[in-house]
Parts: sequence; C-alpha cells; structure tokens
Amino acid sequence: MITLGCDIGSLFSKVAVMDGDDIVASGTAATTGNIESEIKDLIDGVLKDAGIDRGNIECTVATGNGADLVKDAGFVEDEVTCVAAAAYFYIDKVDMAIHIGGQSITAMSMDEDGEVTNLMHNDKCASGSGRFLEAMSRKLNIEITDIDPLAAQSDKDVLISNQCAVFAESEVITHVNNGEKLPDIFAGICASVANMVVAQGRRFSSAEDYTLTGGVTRIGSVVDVINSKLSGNYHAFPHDPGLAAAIGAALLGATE
Amino acid sequence: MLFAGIDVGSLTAEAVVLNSGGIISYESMNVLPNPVDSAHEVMGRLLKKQGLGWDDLHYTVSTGYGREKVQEEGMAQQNISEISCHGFGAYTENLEVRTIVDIGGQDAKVIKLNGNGELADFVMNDKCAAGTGHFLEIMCKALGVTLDEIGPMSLSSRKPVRMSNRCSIYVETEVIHYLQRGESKVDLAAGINKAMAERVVALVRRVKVEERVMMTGGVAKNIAVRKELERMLGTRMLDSKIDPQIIGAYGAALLAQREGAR
Amino acid sequence: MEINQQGLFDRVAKIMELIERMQYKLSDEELEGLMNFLPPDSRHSLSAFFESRFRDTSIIFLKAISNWILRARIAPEQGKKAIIVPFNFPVEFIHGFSKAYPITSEVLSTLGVVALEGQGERYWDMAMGLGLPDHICSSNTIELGSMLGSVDFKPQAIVSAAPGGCDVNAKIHEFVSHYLDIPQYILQKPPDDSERGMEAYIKYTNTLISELEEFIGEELSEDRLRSVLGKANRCTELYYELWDLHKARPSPVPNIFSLYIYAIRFSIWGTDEAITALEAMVDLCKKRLEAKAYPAKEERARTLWVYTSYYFDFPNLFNWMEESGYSHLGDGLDLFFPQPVDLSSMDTMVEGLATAAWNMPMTRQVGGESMSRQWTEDVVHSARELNADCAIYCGHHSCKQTWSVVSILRKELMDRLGVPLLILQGDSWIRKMTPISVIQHEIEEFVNNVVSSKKKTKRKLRKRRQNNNQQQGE
Amino acid sequence: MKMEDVLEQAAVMQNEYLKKYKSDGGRVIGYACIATPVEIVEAAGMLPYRLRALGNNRTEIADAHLSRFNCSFCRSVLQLGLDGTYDFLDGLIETNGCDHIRGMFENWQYVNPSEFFHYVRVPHVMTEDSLEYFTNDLRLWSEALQKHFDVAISEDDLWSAIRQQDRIRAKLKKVTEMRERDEPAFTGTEVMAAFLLGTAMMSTDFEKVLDRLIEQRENHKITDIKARLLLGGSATDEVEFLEMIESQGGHISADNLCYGSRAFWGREAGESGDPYAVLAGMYLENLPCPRMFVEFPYRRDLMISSVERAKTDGVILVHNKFCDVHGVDNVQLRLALEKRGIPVLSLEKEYGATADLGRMKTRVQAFLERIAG
Repeated sequence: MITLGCDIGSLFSKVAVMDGDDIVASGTAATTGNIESEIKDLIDGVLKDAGIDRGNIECTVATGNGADLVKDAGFVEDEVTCVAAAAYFYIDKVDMAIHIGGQSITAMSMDEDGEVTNLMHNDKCASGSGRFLEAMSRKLNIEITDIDPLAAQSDKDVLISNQCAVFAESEVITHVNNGEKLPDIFAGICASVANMVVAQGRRFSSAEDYTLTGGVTRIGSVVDVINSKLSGNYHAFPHDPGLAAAIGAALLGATE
Repeated sequence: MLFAGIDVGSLTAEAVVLNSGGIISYESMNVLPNPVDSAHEVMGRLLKKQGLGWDDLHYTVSTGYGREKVQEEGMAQQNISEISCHGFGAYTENLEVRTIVDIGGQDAKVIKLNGNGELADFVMNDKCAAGTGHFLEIMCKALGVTLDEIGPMSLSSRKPVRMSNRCSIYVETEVIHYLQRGESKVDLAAGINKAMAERVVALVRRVKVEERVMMTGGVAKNIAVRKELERMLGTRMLDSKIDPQIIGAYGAALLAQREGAR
Repeated sequence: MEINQQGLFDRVAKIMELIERMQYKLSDEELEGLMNFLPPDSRHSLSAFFESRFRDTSIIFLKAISNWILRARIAPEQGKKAIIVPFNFPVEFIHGFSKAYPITSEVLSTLGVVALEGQGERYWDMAMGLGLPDHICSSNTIELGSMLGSVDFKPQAIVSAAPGGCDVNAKIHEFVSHYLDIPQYILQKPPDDSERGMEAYIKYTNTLISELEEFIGEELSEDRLRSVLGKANRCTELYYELWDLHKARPSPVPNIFSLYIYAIRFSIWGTDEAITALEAMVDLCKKRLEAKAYPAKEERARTLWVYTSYYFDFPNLFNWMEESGYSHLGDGLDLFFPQPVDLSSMDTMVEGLATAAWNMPMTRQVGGESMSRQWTEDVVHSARELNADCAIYCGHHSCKQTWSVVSILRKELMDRLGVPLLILQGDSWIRKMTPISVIQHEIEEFVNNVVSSKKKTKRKLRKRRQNNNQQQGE
Repeated sequence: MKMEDVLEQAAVMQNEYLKKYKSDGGRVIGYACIATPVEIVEAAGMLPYRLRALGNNRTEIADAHLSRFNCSFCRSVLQLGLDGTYDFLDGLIETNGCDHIRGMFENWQYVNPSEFFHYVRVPHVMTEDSLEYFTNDLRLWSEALQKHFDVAISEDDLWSAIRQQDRIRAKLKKVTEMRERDEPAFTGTEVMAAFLLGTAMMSTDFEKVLDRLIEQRENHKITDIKARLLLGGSATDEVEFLEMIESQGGHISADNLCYGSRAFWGREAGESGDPYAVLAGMYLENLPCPRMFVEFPYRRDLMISSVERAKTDGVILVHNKFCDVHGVDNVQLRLALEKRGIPVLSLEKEYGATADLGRMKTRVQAFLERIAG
C-alpha cells in the first residue's frame, strides 16, 4: 500500500511517500505565498523523482498548521500524533519525543502502543525555536547548514540568556559588536535552543528513552547539548528528523 | 575644518561629514557582520566619493550599536549614545522639534528635548511588542516586497488585515498563515503598517508628547506608518529636510563639531 | 493628543441600560433587531449569552448584573460610598452596609472586555502609558487603567484582599489608591494553615470592619447583616445544587454557567437578584438533565479548568467547547466552597464573613501556607467529584503565584488521578496575547491525543513495528 | 582583607572564610530576604547565608519547574538549589518575599528537600495585630531551629546577637556615608561587594573586614565623576551591573536595594524588652520592600531623603522582567521623583544577563549624557 504524508508547517512543507513500511520518496519546500500550488508542485516533483504514479497513492494524510490546505487528503492528523507515530515506529523502546518546530517545542510521552499519553508545549516568550535559529543565521549571513560546522569550532562560552527572541537578537548583536567570534556566538545560540529543549524534556521526568525530531535536530551542536543535560537514553531518529511528522502521517495512512 | 559622525546600527550604517557650512556628504549602507568593518566601509565610501582621506577629519563621533568598537579602533575620538545624537540632529534640523520618534533596526525610542535641544527625557522599548525596523524587515521578507514598497502599497488597501498577536515573532507566522490562505498582499501590508504604528504609539504614550514631533530612522520613510501615527497622535509630524535615516550620524557629526571645538 | 476619554464604567453602564430594558423572552428576530444596535465586538461577545438553549436564563443573569452596575452608578448620589473590591473579597461584607456599595474591579474589566467595542484595550494602553509593566494582571489593569487615565466613575475607597494571595493584585490596588488619593483598606491573609492563621485573620477582619464603619459612617447592623448572610446561605445551597448537577454525564450545566456562578459570587452574593439568577440556572440544568440534552453528539471530554478561563471571546471558548463536546466543569474561580453562616450572633456572623473571605478563590488556594498544596487538593477533589477527564490551566502570564507551582499541580494530578493537565498560555482578557484560534487548536490537539486516545481503539502500529523490526533483522 | 579581596570573595558562592567555617564544622543556614532576622541564626551559633544567584543565568533545570513568566532571579536561584550548588547549606528559611520566591522555595523543597526547612511568615501590612503575629512566628522559628539542631537560644544569646548586628549596621552605615561624600571614598560597586560579602560571613568576623575597609579608605578620594546616582529596584546582586554603570562615569552614591542599604537602614534595636518582639518590630517596621502593600509613602520618603542626602543627580530604577512588586513600585516612585524634578531612568532587564548589559548600557549612557549636561 502506497501512502503519502504531507506536513504543512509555517516555514516549510514536507512530504514523505511510503510503500508499506518503506520510505520511498520525500521532499521539502519552503512555503511562501501560493501554498496550494506549492504543495501540488512539491508532491508532483517528489512522485516524479521516485517514478510513482499519482494514481497509485492510496491514501494521503495531511498534518501541520496548514493541513487543511492539502485538498486531496484522505484525512488530517495532529502533528503530535504523527511525530509520536514515526518515533514509535522506528525506535524500539521510545517513551518520549521532543519535537522542535518552527515556532514551538513540543514534548510528548507515549505508551507501549505509540499512543500519546501526555504532551506539553514550551512556554511562550521563548527564543528556543527553529525560527530563532533561522533569524539569527539570516542576521549573521550564515546558511543554516553551516551553523553546525561553525559552532563546532567554538572554544568559548558565549551565553545568550534573553528568553525573548526579540531581545535575544539584540544580545547577539551586542556580542558581535563586542568582537565575539561567530563560532562562539553560534555555539551560544545552539546552547540556548538546546536549553529550552532540556527544560521541556525534564517536564517528563519519568521518560527513559527519548528521541528528538524537527529540522533543528539536524544540527549536531544542539543535539549534543541536549543529550549532555537530559537524563535518559537518546535514540537518534533514523531518518531525516525534519520529515518525522510527514513520515508519521504516511505511516498512519496505512494503519487507519 | 571637517567633522564626522558614524552611526553603526543593527541594520544599517551611516556616515556624515560636515563643516561649518553644513553637510558636505553622507553615505548609507547595510551593515556587515562586524561593526568595525561597517564603519570603515561606509566612511571609506564617503571619503572616496569626496576625494578625502581619514586624516582630513578633524574630529569624529561614533554612535549606534557599534559606537564603542568604532572608537576603540581609532575611527572616532568619542562615542555618544544614539539617543543624544538623534536628539541633537533632529533639533538642529528643525529648532521647533521637542519630541522625536526614532525607529531604528533593533530599538525604538522616543526622545524629548527642551527648548535648548538638550535631552529632557527618553524611553526605549523594553517591553513586548516593540515596533522596530527589524519587525518591518521581517514582514517585508514574508510578503516578498521591499522596505520601500511596503509603505506606498498599503495606502490603497480598503480592508487592512488585523494582526491578532502582540508579539512580533508570532505576527510573522500570522502573516504567513494569511498569505497561505490567500489574503491580498496590499491588505496585509496595510495591516502590518497599522500594527507597527500601534506599537510605536504604545511607546510614545510613555512620555507626554510635546509638540512638535519629528520622526527619524529608516521607518520614518514609510508613508503608511507615518500617516497612521499622525492620525493616532493627532499631530502632523515635522518633515526632516535631510534623509531621516541619517539623522543619527548627522547628530554625531554636529556633536563632533561641538566637542572638537572645545 | 486624541484619545477617547470616556471611561470603562460609564460605557459599560450604557450597555447595561440596554440590557435592563430587554424583555425576559426574546425571539431570534427580536434579538437580532437588538443586536444590530451594537458595534461588532460587542455583538460578537454578547451573542454567547443568547444561545437559544440557555437564552432565558442568561437574560435573568444579565439583568441581575446590570442592576448591580446601575445601582453602583447612582450609589454616590444616594449618599452611599462606592467601594472598589477585588474578586477575592466576599461582597456580602459590603452589602451588609446600607450606606456602601461594592464594585468589583475584575468583574468590571470582564464586562468591559465583553460589552465594549475594542474590548477595553484602550484602558490597558492607558495604564501602560503610565509605564506600568506589561506583565501585570489585565483583569485589574483594564478597569483601573480606565480610572487612572480617563474620565470615569471614581470610587471613594478601595479594599484589598490580595496580600498573601496575589502580589500583582495587591500592588496595583496600592498604586490606584495613591494615584487617585483614596483610602485603601486591607484584609491580609496570613499564609498559615494553622489555627493561629485563622485567629489572626479574624482579628484582621474585625479591624477591617471597624475601619470601614468609620469610613462609611455607619455601624454594621446585626439585623441587616443577618438578612444579607441569610440570602448568602441560600446562594450557598444553590451553589452546591449546581455542583452536583455538574457531576452528571453528559454535563447538563452549560459551559458558560461556570462563569455566571462566580460573576454572581463576586458581585451580588447575598442579594435577592443573586438567588433569582442561581435558581433559574438550577432549573435549566435540571431540565437538561431530565431531557439528557447536550449540545454536541457526544461529550468527548470533561475538562476542569484549574485557575481562570479566557474571557475575550465567549462564543469561541465556552460555546465552541460545548458544541465540540468538551464540557467545561468550572474553573478555579468556582472553587470557593462556601459554608453556611451561623446567623445566631454578630460574632458567629463575623466569623462566617472571615471564613468566607478565607475561602475565596485564589486566597484559599495559593494564599495558603503552601501555594500548591490546597490548590492541588481542591483540584484533585473537584476532578474526582466531577469526573474530569483532563484539567486545563489557562496560564495568564500575570498569575505568577500559579505559574510558580503549576508544575507541582501537573505532577500531582497525574500521579494521584492519572488526569493530564494541559497548560495553555495567554492573557485571559486581552485577545492579542494568544488568539482564540490557537487556544482552540491546543485544546483539540490535547483532547484528540491525550484524552480521547484512552477511549478509542488503539492503532495497530505495534504489530507493524514488530513486523518491520523482524524484516530489518532478517 | 583588602578591597580587591572583598571584590573577589563577594563574587563567589563560597568565599574562603565560609569554606573554612564549614570545614571547621560550622553550620550554615540559607535565607532569602531582608525580612529574615539573622540574629536568630547567629544566636543559635550558625552562619546566616543570604541566597544569591551570583549572576548565574543558566536555568534549564529550574525551567522545568518554574515557568518563564517567573522572574529570572528566582529561576537562577532555583537552578542552583536543584543542581547541588547550594547543598552546602545545613538548613533553609523561607520567607514570603513575593510570589516568585515562594514558588522558588516550593519547587526546591518539592524536588530536593532540605533537611531543615522552616517558613517564616512575614505579614504584608504592619499593624499591631500583624506585629504580634510576626513576633510569635519568630518564636516558632527559633523553637524549630533549637529543636532540630539541638541547640539552645537564650534571651541573652539573642540580645548579644542583636547588639552585634547593631554594630554591623552602624558600620555599614558608615560605609554608605563614605560613599556619599562629595569626593567619595568608595565606589558604589565596592560598597555593593562589601555588602554582599557580609551576607556570607559571621558578623563578628565581617565586622573586622568592615573596620579594615573603613580604615584603609578613610582618606581615599574618587574624582572624575560625571554624575551621582541612586540605584534602586529589585533583587540585584550582580556587581557587574553596577560596574557597567560606574564605568561610564556614573557614581552610585546611594542605593535602595535589598542586597544593599535596605537590609539595615533604619534598623536599630531598642534598649530592652522581649527580644522576639524587638526583632519583629525592627524588621517589620523597617521593611522598605514593595512586598509591603500600604507603605508606599514610607518608601517614597526614604528614597527622596537618600537622593537629597547623597546629592544624587538622578535615579536609576531597575527591575527584573516579570518582577511584579518592583515593576509597579518603580512606576510610583518614578512619578513621585519626577514630580520633584529628579530625573529617573527605568530599566527592565533580564537577571544576570551579562549580554543584556549592552542594551542597558545605551540607556545608562544616554541618561548620563542627559543629567550630566
């Protein structure tokens, strides 16, 4: 059975196609204006690359903020449901997933069937989301993909302590003006994001095995800080963590 | 004798050179990652344009976020806060001005002057929901228009979209959400400018506005924000004859002239 | 500078005049005709009251409240002292004086948000214009901002019962008292659960009585107090009737009634109007219970709100929930568990007043020796009694006392009852902090994932995972 | 001890003296706010240690318990309470300073309970009845302390501790006077460091430090001051914050901070009486903290008299984001000061954020440019 999961976020649209239990195609596109045609183009492109005929898709499941914009979706699932499903499916004994989205961090605990038993979003007034990382890299003219290698060169603790993203940005500018080096600043930015995630994870103190999802977790410097501070065993999500919700949606398409 | 002001902010850097007769030349650019480089570049461009060298500058004052580093690197003899510089620049520009609303890239401030152009009071954004140039910049990016376009385009809106978030971070998502759902860019631009003006007014309320009011900083060029502000404050703003974006650097140069003469 | 200078109280009173003239029974057409007079914000908010399934009862309730406001307006001309009280002060205390009249700042703010075009935000802006921090409580600041910044009804004194229960509240009262130069009287709560705490509290209550007697120029009359507290006792009975009705599945109590209950508690408790309104509410719920009437197909989740709710969009919170099958079993402000007052002597009645004040919401919970203990006990007790599936904390960023310990409440609720707690964030009175659409989304997401999943059949991912893992292993 | 040593020792959690005191078997009792009569701890032969956050602004452990709407000072303290930094304390005294600090204690005890923990319940309004309540509460605390640590506190012990603290208070006052001189003998930063060190020493030994400092600086003169300032507001133990202000030419000639002069100003014990009643009166009647809810005129007059006495050109009122009591009080104070023509700068900042200093610096610099003419 071929299913398609479609995660429409505020910054990116993500698509994953599954044939049974195998991921056969996937793709990501920035969402800007004309979303409906963007989604269509993204899906068409992904299917074309994988050589799958659109007619073979048996079920399309949409998730994310803009899920209602996916016109031919069979049904819509909550993002947490999808993330939990994906995490559960690929990781043997996971009982918590923390999803770092564009604007919020969501921790969710799961039972032995992969059903969400509790969830919690991060506090507002938080500089710890993907959006913050993106804004900072834009500000400092660094590609998101370059953050990790850059932060890895850091040899000094530069603290970003403002919890308001607006003021945190001023703080970053102050650091720049004080002559702090970019690697140190980015390491500081990564740590501030990571600390938000840690606080969130610690709210599920009984969790023993956790995974991290969302595009931000591609950045090793963020993940390293999280793992050094969060108790419990970390299990890396075995596919692109940015696609977790889309994969989960595709998985659920075949289950329902 | 030549005096100079260098204003390195969070988004743009400006340089102004003047003599006793007034402004000789000015220059403006987007900042580089390093404030010292920005200062060097913006003043370098100006000097090159005028066929001058750094040594021709008798006294220079730096201001803005990078003011200290610029001084440390020897490009200025003194650094003065952007609040004083904006105040003095605006006052010299028009002696009637008593209140200045300055919207910079990262900070918004309201400056009050006494009859002698001295700083009488000021407030800066410490609270949520500040309206800054950065806010507009991000919104423009979301809309896919330039900072120059967002003002004029919104004037034709009949039905500005109401932004329902106070926090500027969340407004961005809101704008994307509306875009995804097919709201017109014109109405969104109008909504954004209105939200911006509301934020500025909230700051202005914290000082008792004294006539007359001048708006400086890059956002002053946004006709829609300006009009909305005039409406909300019930006052017509003074026009600055020089580019409102360079008032800070102009003030710095004027203060350099004063300090350098001491 | 152009700012509309008309104050919140005066504007609310105008809307209340309309309500006072309203007929008790209104057809849809008549209602539509009336609503057309109102500006869009007011029309939208007020429409929540007029859902046909509880319209008649709402009108009785609204008339009781409008009567209260309109009497407050004429109180000074009748030689009565208009006294601002906070929500956590038993109003029957002031109703006990013939020459004084209580006005509750939080109720006024809420009415302003509900009834006015622009939702009273301009008054918040006035307070911010003075430089007050944006993390203080909007429930007070909207009304008090109006007093500080506009031409408005001015009270003659302010009573504060918040010291010990809420810093923000107590602080803003102090500010207003100095800014308007009116006397401030205080009933402070010792954070002490022992007998010593109650003893001190009774002393403080007696001191407050003498201070008020002197200010009002009237001795608290035993007969009048007995009459007021007698009516308060009747309100208490009706409160527990509604409490019991809440227990039924599906809940026969309209969601918005949880708000009516404490609106009555905070303004007219101990008056005939209060009794009439509560009786009408009980009647309606009994009828709904008999008919097993519920606005949605099924009751999907029974939610207990642990502190406040959101008040800037009634239709899209209370009524939306109800129509989605989410019962609102009341919130923390309903948890004041009134006790019948012994009317036999002045002493027993004063003790009754002190006990009532001690048990006012917030004072009783976070004003206790521990900020979390009594709060947790009350929520656990209520969740158990009312068969709640989940609890929801509306985290107004101003409520530092509850934000301080909500993590403890969350853990205790889960450990002791297995009831999950959803933590929301947003200003209860200002729509711009968190839009209602976000709040709705989070409630749905929580119910779908955490509450309903317990009921629905499990997905079959487990088996698939095992198969998948086996294949991988092979 | 020289001034440099004071500055250095005030900047660490456990100063050298405290380490030695602990290793010699001394007991240390933590407390949080200036409503706590430290005399009772000293009378029991233990060291009263005022909790600080030392500019720490890592809060990821605390943030799982307190929320981001709680002030960052309290979150920082909780972090230190939960990460083990404060494990050297032998006991902990809670006071209901504000809702944030109550929450801080409650979460600390919920997660990592102290062996000895006692709640001293401080009334929010000063009346005859509340004074009596507070007196009894102090007695209960003393009894609990005696019982748990198996020590005895006699009336004489208490009186001698009161007398000792009276001497400290007098000397702290002397230090502030030296800071207020036209040509000050101390910077505001130095005085703050000395105050802070005093919150982590036995008073008998701290007295010697003060004696030395006063002696060393008796003829010291600081010149080149652009403007004289009063610094007031919420819990500020970040010496670097004062340093930032003074590095720009502002001299902090007076303060109204609880880690500063609020902790001793106006507090003088009477001659005799029930020592608990004396302590209760002394601490509750002189509690210029905005957590008292009807005493604004007292706080206002205290500040105005400080401004006049120390001849300050302006006042900086600071509060940590989400601090309610100071957030509101600072507005009342600003309005009152401005009415008298005294310039005021209001700052809302994040606790301990060293990089927030950049944002603050612009404001302070502009304020100094304004008032220094």
